[in-house]
Amino acid sequence: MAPLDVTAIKRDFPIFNRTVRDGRRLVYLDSGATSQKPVQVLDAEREFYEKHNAAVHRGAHQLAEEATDAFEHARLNIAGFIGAKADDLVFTKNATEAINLVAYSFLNATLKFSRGKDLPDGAERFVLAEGDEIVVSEMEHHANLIPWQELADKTGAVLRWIGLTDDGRLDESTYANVITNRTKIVSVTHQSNLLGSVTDLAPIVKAARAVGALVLLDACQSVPHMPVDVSELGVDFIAWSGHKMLGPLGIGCLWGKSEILAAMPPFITGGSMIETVHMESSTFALPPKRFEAGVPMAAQAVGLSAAVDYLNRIGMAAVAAHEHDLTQAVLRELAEIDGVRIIGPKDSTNRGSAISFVLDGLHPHDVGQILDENGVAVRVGHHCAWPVCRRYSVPATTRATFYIYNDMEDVQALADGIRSAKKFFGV
Amino acid sequence: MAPLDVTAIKRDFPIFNRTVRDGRRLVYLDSGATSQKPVQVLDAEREFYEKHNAAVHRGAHQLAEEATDAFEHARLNIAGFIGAKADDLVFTKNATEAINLVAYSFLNATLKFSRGKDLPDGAERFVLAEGDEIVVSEMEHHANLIPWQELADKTGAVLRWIGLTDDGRLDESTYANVITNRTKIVSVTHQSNLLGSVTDLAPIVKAARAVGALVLLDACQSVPHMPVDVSELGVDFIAWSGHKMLGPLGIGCLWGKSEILAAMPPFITGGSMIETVHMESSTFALPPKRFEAGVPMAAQAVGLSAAVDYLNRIGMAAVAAHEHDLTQAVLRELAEIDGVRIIGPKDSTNRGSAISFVLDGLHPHDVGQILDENGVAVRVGHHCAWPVCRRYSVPATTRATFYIYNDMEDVQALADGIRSAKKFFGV
Amino acid sequence: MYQEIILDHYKHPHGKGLTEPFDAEVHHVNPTCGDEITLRVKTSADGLIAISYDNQGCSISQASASIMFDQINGVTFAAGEQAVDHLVLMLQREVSPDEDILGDGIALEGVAQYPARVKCALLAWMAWKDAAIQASSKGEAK
Amino acid sequence: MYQEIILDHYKHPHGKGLTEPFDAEVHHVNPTCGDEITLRVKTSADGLIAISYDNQGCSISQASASIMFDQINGVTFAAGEQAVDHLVLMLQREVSPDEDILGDGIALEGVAQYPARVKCALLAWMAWKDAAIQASSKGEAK
Ligand SMILES: Cc1ncc(COP(=O)(O)O)c(C=O)c1O
Ligand SMILES: Cc1ncc(COP(=O)(O)O)c(C=O)c1O
Repeated sequence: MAPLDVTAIKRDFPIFNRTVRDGRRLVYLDSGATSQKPVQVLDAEREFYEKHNAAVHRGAHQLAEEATDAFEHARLNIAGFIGAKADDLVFTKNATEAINLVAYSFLNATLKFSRGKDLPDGAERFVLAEGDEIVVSEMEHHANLIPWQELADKTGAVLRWIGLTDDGRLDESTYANVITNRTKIVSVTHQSNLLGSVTDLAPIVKAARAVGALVLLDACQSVPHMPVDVSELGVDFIAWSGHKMLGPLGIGCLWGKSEILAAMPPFITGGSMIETVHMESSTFALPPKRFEAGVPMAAQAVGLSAAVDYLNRIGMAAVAAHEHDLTQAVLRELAEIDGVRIIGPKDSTNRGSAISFVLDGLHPHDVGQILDENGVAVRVGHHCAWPVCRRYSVPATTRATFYIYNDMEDVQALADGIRSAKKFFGV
Repeated sequence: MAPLDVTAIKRDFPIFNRTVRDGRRLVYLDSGATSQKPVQVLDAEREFYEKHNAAVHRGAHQLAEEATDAFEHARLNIAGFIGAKADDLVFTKNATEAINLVAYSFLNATLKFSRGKDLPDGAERFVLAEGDEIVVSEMEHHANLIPWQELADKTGAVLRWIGLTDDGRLDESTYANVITNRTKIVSVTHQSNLLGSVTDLAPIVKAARAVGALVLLDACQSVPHMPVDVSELGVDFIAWSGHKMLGPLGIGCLWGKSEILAAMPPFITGGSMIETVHMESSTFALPPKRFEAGVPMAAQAVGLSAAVDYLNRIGMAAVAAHEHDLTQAVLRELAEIDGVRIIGPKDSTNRGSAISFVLDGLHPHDVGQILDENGVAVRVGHHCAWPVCRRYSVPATTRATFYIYNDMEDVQALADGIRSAKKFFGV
Repeated sequence: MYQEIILDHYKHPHGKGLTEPFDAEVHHVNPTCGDEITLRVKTSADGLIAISYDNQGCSISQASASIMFDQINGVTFAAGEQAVDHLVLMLQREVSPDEDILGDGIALEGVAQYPARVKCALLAWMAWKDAAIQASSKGEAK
Repeated sequence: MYQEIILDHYKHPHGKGLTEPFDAEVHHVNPTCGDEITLRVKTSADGLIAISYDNQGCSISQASASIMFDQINGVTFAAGEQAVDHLVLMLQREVSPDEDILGDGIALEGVAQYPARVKCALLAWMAWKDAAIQASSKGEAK
């Protein structure tokens, strides 16, 4: 595989034409929060607005037809990127909504069932009884934790979680204990946004299947960074965001198996997700429309589709290989700095490029500040994964995350910045 | 008030540089579905991505600060547009989500209350008992009907509705009957997207207040078209979409009174809406953040803020006056065509520019098609307000809607198009 | 799109009006525009399927129902299904129209250019397929 | 932002460590970064409020707590509130720093340029205000 031509890639990203903090080169190491956008994505979105803008699935005029075509072509293309069929891909505003959609399917099925209301065929899988169990892990992003806490609070189901090993991985030895006959869904991350560890899916899928539980994978940090093919994962749902993979803000994706999506009652309701509507009651469209109430974010879908084209041109295997090289380099560089402690796996096997660390005697806020003054943009805090900080007894971490526009110079800038923070604070 | 300079305005909208159906001038009469976007809005969004893109409220680096500033400035500006404080404005993906947010507040408060879980102070107003009542009207868009049907289905509350008069208005004589001591919320449209009628708010607000019910106003068709000041409306919530007021797709707004928003449990949960998070349970931020889980659509907020600037420069009173002139002209023109029947008020008092009609002996689909072939983009169908079609015994309507870039020539094009449809089909 | 032959079927639809007895009845709706059709089928001992229907809607959906009646009233399930499948492919521009199979239905080819109208053209035919399948599964159940 | 005087307070914080007895205790957290402070107040008969606290967090939040202790430990509610309000306005760049009111706190002025850090600088002071109000309402209740 040819290495990425980062210089050429960078030229596609207008933001690298600017400097930060009095003329410093922008070293953007916060793609785990959101990625930068290439001109191809910005152009695609703009062209939609300038040439084809209309409310999709609503009009019979030429613009509405073109807009609908563009939107549905985007769906097909994005679905293809993860090896899926267009009809199994639901657009949401972000990954958070996508995960909530599944959590609320359980809530809504449970409530409608208890009142004898109409439910789609197969919805029994989403009906919770008091004491049924929901399983997450201790390394989840808040987006894959709080919706399940809330679901448990509202239904009497019980939230259980898989613990973590000291080196930042799911503790497989606890699966048998945590995943039981009462488990209705197992929802875990594909790659931790704080630790960088990549989940070994086979054992957890096997444990969930053995008890008939559904499996949701939070793919926010995997789909942008490695080849992902849903036909090989063995899970029922994956959720991710467009903005972390070169796409626009304001669009997320939920993929689900056809028959599982078909069994779910709607979440957000309104226009375009209906079959017939009477004042007394309504019936609903098939997926994916059932889950896309209101005028959708068509321009963003078109932008995300252009992002997919961009990534496909590079090739996701090449993206992963590039990040792997950077990860190795960062781990090596940081190991050489006294007082740096990596929170997460210390070697690069089964590991993505999210690298969190603490510096003895210095708070992450202060590390981040000095890095920022050197033009190095990292994130500090709990990274929306507070329980992980607790697990490793740190109040917060400094996190650097890498993407296709980062190179070895950026790795060096990070290491230099950490050294100057140490020097500045005398630690 | 000076009349709008439509020629100058049109130059700001790139889409009018294109033609449709073999070189015809684009006569866009579908702004009720979604408006076109001026270059100022597209530029603002693009500048955000090219210069300041980062995940807001998440980083301590310069880009994150700039992005957060831009996002929160947009909130302030958009809130100002409706006479509100920034903290009382919640961003959603569209108006549909905004209305669902309120409906789900009732559901979540009711469920948590019944299980003795923590709720914000004042949440009692959102707790429904079996037999409590929800009031909508027969002219609601599906977005303001189905969420309430669903809420009723899941809680045992009862959905009731205000009927319509033959000339397309809320039937005020039924308020006393429909709004009762059991009514917990009255949710009605400010302007019907199908009939064009504008709601006379005072009587309905008075009836709701008398029984202590909350009032939600679906302002999708009012905020883009007339001056709206929440401090004068007397309602508790308004919901609307950005994309119908020159703004980008993918952003909607919910305004609520401070103390009422504060009393609502969260809807979509995840990152950024929390205060503290433990595996066992979490606590939540104050509004508006409590309702904005996940990375928000910051670029779209910035775009919508630019749309607000654009409309402010014209002045909303001038926008309303312009549309009023067009409405009068359309009603006059259509009255002259044999076989045209207006569905909605036939005169222009208390009426917006959404004009629906049927043509004797011809299905709206066919009318719309001939109009489209003449370059006139209208919408045909039930316009996500199917019960209104039933109420007036039509299977569907043809609807023309107008905005700041439309002029008398467009009105003429509509009338000419209808005449040619009649001629073509020989009716 | 609006060829003479389509306007003729629209103005003078063939076979409109429900009849009894029937083995299955379906009601199909196009949710975006409210076009509706009620369609009944009655299968004879030798497997030929008689159709009756009533509908409301636009010129395309009404003309298409009338054409359907001409083409597949009283044929076997296999023959009817072949016609439906061919129509679908034609409207997806995946085959060129075959007059032997579709009769006047080849005039619907122009509809393919207007994606929003494709559903109108398919409504009656999809209703037929649904009803025919229901009737045959009932037949089996007996 | 990191002036010498701030780094001094950070490295050698004044008044850190909780003491007893106390009238009110509060625990404040900065949810984005996990900075925490526990703060206690004890009001004397003549209305002077003694402070003790323990905290963890970044240099700014720790230095700011130490400065707060210097400035408003043992003053009246009115005097303490004046200082808090002045700090808030200074960090919003709405007043220029007044050394009489803030003491070393004027060195925090640079924080105003870093919106994400403003909360760090305010944490201890807001905790004090919260605790002082709780203590005084308890006093009234008695
Ligand atoms: C009156 C009214 N309410 C609600 C909506 C729903 O808005 P959106 O689809 O942007 O959520 C619309 C427009 O589609 C509308 O016109
Ligand atoms: C692992 C993981 N899950 C969920 C999310 C939430 O994504 P979003 O904020 O786009 O909804 C993120 C990123 O913020 C993430 O990294």
